[in-house]
Amino acid sequence: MLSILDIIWVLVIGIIVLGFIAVSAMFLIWWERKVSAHIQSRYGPMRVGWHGVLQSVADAVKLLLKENIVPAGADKLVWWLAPFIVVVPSVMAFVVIPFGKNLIVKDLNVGALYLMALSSVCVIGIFMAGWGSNNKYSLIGGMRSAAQIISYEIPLILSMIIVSMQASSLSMQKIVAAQAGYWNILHPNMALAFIVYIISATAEVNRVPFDIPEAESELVAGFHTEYSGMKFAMFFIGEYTNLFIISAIAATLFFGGWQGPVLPGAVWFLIKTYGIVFVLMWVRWTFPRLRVDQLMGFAWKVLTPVSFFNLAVTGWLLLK
Amino acid sequence: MIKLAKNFVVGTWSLIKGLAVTIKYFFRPTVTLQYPTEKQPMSECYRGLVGLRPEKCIVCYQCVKICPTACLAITHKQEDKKKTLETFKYNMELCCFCGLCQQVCPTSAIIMTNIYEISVYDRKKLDINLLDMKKYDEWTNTTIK
Amino acid sequence: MDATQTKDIYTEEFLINMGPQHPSTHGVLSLELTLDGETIVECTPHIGYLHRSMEKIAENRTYTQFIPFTDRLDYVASMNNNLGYVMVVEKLLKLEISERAKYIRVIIAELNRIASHLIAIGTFAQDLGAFATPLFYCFREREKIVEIFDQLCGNRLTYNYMRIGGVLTDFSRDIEEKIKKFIKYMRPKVDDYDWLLTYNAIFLARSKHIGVLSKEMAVNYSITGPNLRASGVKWDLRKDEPYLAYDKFEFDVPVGKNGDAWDRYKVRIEEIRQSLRIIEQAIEALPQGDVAVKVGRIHKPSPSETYFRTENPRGELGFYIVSDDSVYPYRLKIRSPSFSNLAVLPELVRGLKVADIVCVLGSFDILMGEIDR
Amino acid sequence: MRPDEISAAIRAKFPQVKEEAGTNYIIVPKESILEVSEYIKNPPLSFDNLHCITGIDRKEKIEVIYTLYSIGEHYGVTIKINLTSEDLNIASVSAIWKSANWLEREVYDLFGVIFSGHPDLRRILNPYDWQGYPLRKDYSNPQLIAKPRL
Repeated sequence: MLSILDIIWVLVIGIIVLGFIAVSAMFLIWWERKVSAHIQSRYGPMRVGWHGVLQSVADAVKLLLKENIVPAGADKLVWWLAPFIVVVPSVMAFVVIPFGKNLIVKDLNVGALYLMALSSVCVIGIFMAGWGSNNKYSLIGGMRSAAQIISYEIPLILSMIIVSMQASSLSMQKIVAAQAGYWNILHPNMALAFIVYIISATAEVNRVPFDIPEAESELVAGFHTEYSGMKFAMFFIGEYTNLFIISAIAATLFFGGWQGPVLPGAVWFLIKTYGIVFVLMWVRWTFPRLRVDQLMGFAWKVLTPVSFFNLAVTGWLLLK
Repeated sequence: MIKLAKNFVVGTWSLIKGLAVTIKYFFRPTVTLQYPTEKQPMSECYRGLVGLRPEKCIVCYQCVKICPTACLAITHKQEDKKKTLETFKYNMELCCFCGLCQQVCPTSAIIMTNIYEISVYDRKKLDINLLDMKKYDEWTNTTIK
Repeated sequence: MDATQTKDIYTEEFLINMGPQHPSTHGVLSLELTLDGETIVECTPHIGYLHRSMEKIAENRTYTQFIPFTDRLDYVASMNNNLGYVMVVEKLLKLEISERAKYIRVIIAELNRIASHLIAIGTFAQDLGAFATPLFYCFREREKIVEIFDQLCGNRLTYNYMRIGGVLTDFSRDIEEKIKKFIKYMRPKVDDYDWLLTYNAIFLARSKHIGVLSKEMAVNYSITGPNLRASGVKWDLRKDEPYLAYDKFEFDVPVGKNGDAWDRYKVRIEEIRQSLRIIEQAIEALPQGDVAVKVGRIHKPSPSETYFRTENPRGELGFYIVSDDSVYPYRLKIRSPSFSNLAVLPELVRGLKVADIVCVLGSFDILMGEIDR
Repeated sequence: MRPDEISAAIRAKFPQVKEEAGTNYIIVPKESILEVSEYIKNPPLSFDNLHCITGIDRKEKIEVIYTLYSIGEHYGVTIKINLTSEDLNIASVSAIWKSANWLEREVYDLFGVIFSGHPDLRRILNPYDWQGYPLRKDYSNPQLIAKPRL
């Protein structure tokens, strides 16, 4: 039986998590704009607040006030549901992310598995958006996204499994605890797993060089071409929340999570996560995009064999 | 197999080189200007809107004849031998800022000002009489502070 | 769906309209694509959205009045258009210009060639998905050139600098210094592009062996400029039919091997280096003298017709000019390079992916202002 | 080869071809454009590059001018064809030089010269439903801006 206290507890946690997501997504949007601007010898947002920190807030207000345009001939239900299906899994993923020693919503004993399951739900939303828009560019974008995410799921999961094998647990806190003093990234096989993970995760969240579902120069904006106002903002928030999550998972699985000297755990965790986010942004603003067939070829011909090989080696190392 | 390994190494190295270039510029100072507050200095011979010094005009119609887009139109009063300007219409909607009128003017009555912020809400504002140069003050005031 | 369709797999070709408003059609080009999945079956370009009938306008303007209009043909390389036009009029009038004016024209034309190639490289990288970064770098470098032009003639895009019989203004000491400084500034930047793009593994994977244009096909389609040279034809008007003072400078004509998108890009990078060499030599050897021959503003050539072509950044820009007894040209035909370069597109992209059509189009560096005229 | 030698070589092969007085332009009767093109495309002359096709409205006639170059041999030739305004049909050379495809479409669009045998003769610069041929001298449109006064 749920007591009143439990319900209040759930509500408080929910508000904290949602608040954190909103703030973090806005911060990441601003930060990405700043990083890209400085890479390109520009200033980026400078007007709203100190160096434009409140720019994302202004944009959010603008998007909230915008008219919501439904394209003629759209599949209404699918079209309306799509942004929620993109956002909700990324919010749900926060449940198992350990921010500190006791700073975790719920340390599920299937934590890693739960994350793997959630990461593939997002594709349904993107495909729904592509289909529901009744736009050919969106449809191509949705199709590409489905193909891409299904391909990259396999190396992603395999590289996460390697970490679980090492820690002999799927629980995120136990994985962190297993890295006490010696981070996973320092093992050669784990380093390889990290590289595979970060590449597939970049593909999973549709970022350059794997941003073919929304390929700006080919498909205008891909699956979210027809979205405007708050629906577009939800795709945006979903994208940046996912970016945070994949970096957080990488920090947890390979960089020792919240562990670190002197500073409190949460601070270490955020430093590591934002460090990885910065690398992803740096990569995004440097490289061109791959083509669809090259992308699939890379997943199936390179990443999947490499992760299977890595899995076998890790198993052998553990049994030895 | 060796070739494949070599390709892999070369490819990875090329990607790292690309990253090196972008991070190099990340720490370099920026080159852009904060436009409405900071403005680029215009060169001395900048060709902005056409301006007129009516006291110098001798009504020779050279500028009207040379204008490729026919954006200038003059009417004058003839008082025995002396011509005086009546109107000097300038349609900046048509003007292509080529500077030919300034070049042909024998008395330098026509000048190219350095006003370049010329967007307006009303098209009629673009067709003006240059004898009333005070209009230009309005243009310079419309910029965002 | 009836039974027969569910039994056999029923597929249908897919028609999409790319443009006239699309991020990577470089203006208002409209491509009607028939797709089979993501593979292009048929591509039909529709042009003319920017048609201003420049040739009709030319018939209603005097020879001097038309110079500003040539700025609007290829608005990325206005100086080169100005040059092509005034050279054909000078040929018609049999006018000889001073040595200093020739050198100044060479320097200006080469500077603008660099500016134009920078935009070509930047937008090509943008088309391949290197989002904005190379483009911004290119614009940063282009800005230096534009500043020089601004100081020289007072405008930043449509210069109207060349005059029949010379140029508008002479170089000041300051401008000479600026150009020399620019050469020093530009050289390491081109190496940066090599690091960032040219040999980048992803860039190579995207552009190598895409849109291969063979030598014979390129000549047959009358492709000119860097696109022709990328196919391995060593043909550059500056070398083969030297005009102005080009025969006095030492420079190489870069050629490609395969004629693919990467070669077209690479030729442009190399041409920037060669242009810098030409400018360096020209500014050192700049002779003294007048910059303009005194001619009237209204020209009245004897009835004749003439054709002249110059090497523009995008290819060979030709003017066929027919004069009669009046002060207006009787007919002015503009042979624009991009027009011919675009004509080959449908043949090249057949069988490629949607992502590749953007790559091929970007590598050709077309400009709609010049195609539609 | 100098321009006069090229002209002489072509005239030796085709007696119906004439040379324009004062220039080295070659005037080809419109019936023989295809055979002349076929001949000059291949060696020994090898004009492999059809650079430009120009139309000129001379009021009583329409001239079509082909500007040709040889990339390998570094020379060029200009061929002129005179069409009377009653009969504006001419054989298309787009099978010989591919570049003729769009260039001929342009001349068709602006002058109304009909290139028979062209694979895809549509308007190119003007909208597909445009009336009239804008570069003809008798073309008039109320939207045209008048000549500037001199």
